[in-house]
Amino acid sequence: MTYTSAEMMTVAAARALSDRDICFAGIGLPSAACNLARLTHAPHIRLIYESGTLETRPDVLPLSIGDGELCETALTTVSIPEIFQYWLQGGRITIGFLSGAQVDRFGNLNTTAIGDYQNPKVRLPGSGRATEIATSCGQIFLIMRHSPRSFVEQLDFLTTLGHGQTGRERKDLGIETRGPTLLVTDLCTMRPDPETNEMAVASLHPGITREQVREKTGWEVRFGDTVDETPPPVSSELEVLRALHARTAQAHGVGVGSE
Amino acid sequence: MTYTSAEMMTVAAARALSDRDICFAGIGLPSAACNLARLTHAPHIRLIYESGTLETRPDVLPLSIGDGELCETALTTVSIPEIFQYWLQGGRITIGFLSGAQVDRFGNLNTTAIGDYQNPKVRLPGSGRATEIATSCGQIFLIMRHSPRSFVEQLDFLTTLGHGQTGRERKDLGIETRGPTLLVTDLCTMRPDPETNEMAVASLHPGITREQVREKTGWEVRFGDTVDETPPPVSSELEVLRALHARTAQAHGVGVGSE
Amino acid sequence: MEFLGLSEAVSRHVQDGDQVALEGFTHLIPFAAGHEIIRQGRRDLTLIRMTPDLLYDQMIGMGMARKLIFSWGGNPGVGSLHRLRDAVERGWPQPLEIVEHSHAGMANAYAAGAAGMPCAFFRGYRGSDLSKVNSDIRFVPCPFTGEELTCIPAIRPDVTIIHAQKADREGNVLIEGIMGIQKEAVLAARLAIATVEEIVDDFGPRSSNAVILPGWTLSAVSLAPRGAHPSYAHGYYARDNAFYIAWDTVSRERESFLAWMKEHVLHKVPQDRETVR
Amino acid sequence: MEFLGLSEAVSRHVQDGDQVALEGFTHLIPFAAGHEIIRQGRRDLTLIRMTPDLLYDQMIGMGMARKLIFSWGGNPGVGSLHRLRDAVERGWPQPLEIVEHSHAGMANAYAAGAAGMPCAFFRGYRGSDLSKVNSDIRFVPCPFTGEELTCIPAIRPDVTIIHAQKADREGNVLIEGIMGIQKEAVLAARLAIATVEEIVDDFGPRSSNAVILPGWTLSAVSLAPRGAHPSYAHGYYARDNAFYIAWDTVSRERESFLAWMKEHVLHKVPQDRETVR
Repeated sequence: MTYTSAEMMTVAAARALSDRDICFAGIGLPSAACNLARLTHAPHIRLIYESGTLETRPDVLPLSIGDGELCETALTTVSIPEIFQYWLQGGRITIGFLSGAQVDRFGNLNTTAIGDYQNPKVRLPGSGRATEIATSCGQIFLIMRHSPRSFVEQLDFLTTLGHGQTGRERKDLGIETRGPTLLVTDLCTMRPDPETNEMAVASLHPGITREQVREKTGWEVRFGDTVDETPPPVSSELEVLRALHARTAQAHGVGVGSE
Repeated sequence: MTYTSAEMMTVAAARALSDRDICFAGIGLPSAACNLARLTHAPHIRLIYESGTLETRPDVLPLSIGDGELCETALTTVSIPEIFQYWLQGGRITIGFLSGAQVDRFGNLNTTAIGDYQNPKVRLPGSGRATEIATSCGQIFLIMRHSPRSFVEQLDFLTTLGHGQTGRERKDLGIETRGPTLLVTDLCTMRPDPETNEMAVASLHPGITREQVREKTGWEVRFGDTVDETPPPVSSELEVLRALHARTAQAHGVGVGSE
Repeated sequence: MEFLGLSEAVSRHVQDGDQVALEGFTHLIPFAAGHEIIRQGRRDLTLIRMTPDLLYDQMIGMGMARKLIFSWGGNPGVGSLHRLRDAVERGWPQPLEIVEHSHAGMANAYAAGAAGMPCAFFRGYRGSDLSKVNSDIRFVPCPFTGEELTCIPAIRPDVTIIHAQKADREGNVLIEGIMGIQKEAVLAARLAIATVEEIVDDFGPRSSNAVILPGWTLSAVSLAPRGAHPSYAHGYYARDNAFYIAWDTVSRERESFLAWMKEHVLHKVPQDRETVR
Repeated sequence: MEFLGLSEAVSRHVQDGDQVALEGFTHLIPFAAGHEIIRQGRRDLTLIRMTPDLLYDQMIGMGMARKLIFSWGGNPGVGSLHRLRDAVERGWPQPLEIVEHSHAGMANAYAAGAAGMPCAFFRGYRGSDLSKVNSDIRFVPCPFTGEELTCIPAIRPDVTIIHAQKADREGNVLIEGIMGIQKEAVLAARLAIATVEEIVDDFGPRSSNAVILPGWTLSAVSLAPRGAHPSYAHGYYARDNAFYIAWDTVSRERESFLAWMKEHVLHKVPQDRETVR
């Protein structure tokens, strides 16, 4: 069964989620991955959105973080201060999904500006929920498409902490959560090196070569001691995911983009 | 129409409330006064209890601060942190009612202990809501029965700030609310002296003499330049108040005491 | 979260020496759970509660508490807590250390605990002697205005116990009416037990903003019908005001208190079901 | 609180140079009120909003804003806000000063404003460059643990505007569904306006813990049916996702943007009733 790179990314991220996880899901691919996991191997996974919806079970993917569908299918919906104070800062979320316009080798993210902050070439949306998700969630999963323009040697602006510019900054700042433990791209999956916390290739998606990853990475990318092939999506996963997207397109009259 | 001293106190306090007030009402006499005002000259007065009930309109007086009646007749009921953070500290309450085991000439209150704090002769309930009501409400109405043991020269413990031990402590502490502006007793009403903030007799209840007030006050009590007679309760007030107490006794199977 | 009989929930999750918060602001006070703690004879507890009332009067009188953290200790609408006073004034049955706050202080400290903060900042205790007898009350300047703000440590109980109306089959717990500080007390604690009036298949139609604690925020849920008596459960039974008044007499003397506890608590079967589903 | 037509509510309570917060987190965004502000040509506004989206893109593009305080500025699920970008990147139609936070920062700052605090304390911005470009972000030690906590000023708008489902005859306002930050934004403001889908005699049966703003916390209540479109009102109408997608094209060029605003906002009659009761 053939599949797209987006489907490969979504499936790879979904598989990394367990039935016990409590996820802070963003819109776009993370939502697709979380809900795919919920509809396949992790029926009890809890999905929380920053709009205040606790344990939501959307039948279709949200186009925005505050879609009515999220509230209507939630256990309950709380206020924005409560979500950030009691639920996120309270340390109850095991997994947070993030992405950005730029990522560096330590999983730090830029969602603020390309170029100089005061005179940006491109003004990006900004932090939103990301800055505190990165430090309060048990661990962080990153999902981004590989390209030299987004996988950069040096961020223009560090919006959201990964492992910091030294790879050890979390410990130095007294942050006890793990930070980025997985980076899923359209070419491979990456995991932090146990020693240095630099994100290293853990598996290559079927048909992808190390050379392709090197070309698309703005720093000298490292590979883990063992690099497996990412198990491709199986038909059961693809059927559930495609049905989810079909329901979504019908409900919104449009496809679902990402932040 | 004859009346009791408790009725005189309740009516005197109720008359001091306006239709525009937002009151933090305690149980006992303050509740009776607030609800009497609501059922007579101040139909739009808003009553808030620390249990979280906003704009409650109880048909009977609560025996406790969290009676179901308060919730069932409220506009809505919020959490305890919200009541103290957004509603009290937020500066939305115009009048707070307080009383204590001891009061001094500046309207400071003791509800903590008689005797030494570490080895108290009598351990009292403590602050409860009082300490922050005294500083956050627009003004404070005190209701207490006159006696030399409770109207004292020196508090054993200052639980709740009135005008402070100097009479000027509120300003020194940067507190912008007015503090005690009225003290209603079973003998008289007292108001702070414009200069010194010492509580001075403003009116004597019908049939009460200055001598009686002096005997029952533990400090050398001052009298205002003009001391009127407190207008006695009128029959319409007494009828409403007695009907309220009758409904209350029937509902609780008991009378209503006070904190 | 697991569904446990009340006696097992208590024996599993409440240990000697624990900091224990049994919350419920007049409404939904977890009496059944507190009585089970008494029957199991836990000792050296630090009892935390905004309004220690009859339940804590009973636990203190039975000698289970080493320390009390509170903000108002009385019998609401009636008068004194005689067992609390006997412990503080005469050290019977044992001395009781007290850490004393205001309601605003306790409310902010629980909220800070729920939010994972080490301390709470608010405007409190100004001009009060409380800060002279409680070293946990500090004042720090606002970095922007210079105003002195109050700071006290967050409350983080070892275990919080609450009573609520309903749990569903996933152990989610629904609270209606006066919700007090229970949500914060549960979220601030390391372990949490909820006793409920009933366990339902589904909460059914409800406000989209209903006050619900997800099952995964709790350690155990136990069925305890009338588990809040003599306080009340909105929608189930009313407050037993006569009991609160009668308690003034029962608790006034040590002998009458002990006799009452023996008959009505110690010799009583835990108010639970061995199997709850 | 008074019931006012929307145009009168805005002319009475929104002045040039004000700090204005129009809140609503995806749900209940007060578009009708924002469009009325545009029609009345207010200038030099400081716009405050966690998620400046299409409405603030329109107000910024029409040159009403001097400054923006925000935490996420995009078209949710679609992409950029082209008018916001044009103002920040090229100063069109005028330069826009920005003060940038995270969602957690804005949420805590509004809550602090509602609580009458001068500032908010939380755990935030750790390891982020945001504290290098926003001097309002300070770090202060916890007096008990020494941990560095984050402190930012409270948000206190001159006027907050929200949209809600219902008001009753006393001007009490009921919010259902995703309530976002609206309650805090109203309680933090000096003045507040609520536009509503409908005004009812009585809210009728409801949860005892329903999210309701008492009329006395508001300056004005205005009837504005579909006043949140193209966002949505839970129980009334769904989000117009097609509009959010179409906006990407409409707003991309200055000319197409101005033409659209002229036709759909400037030349439109205010969406209000002259008499609302």
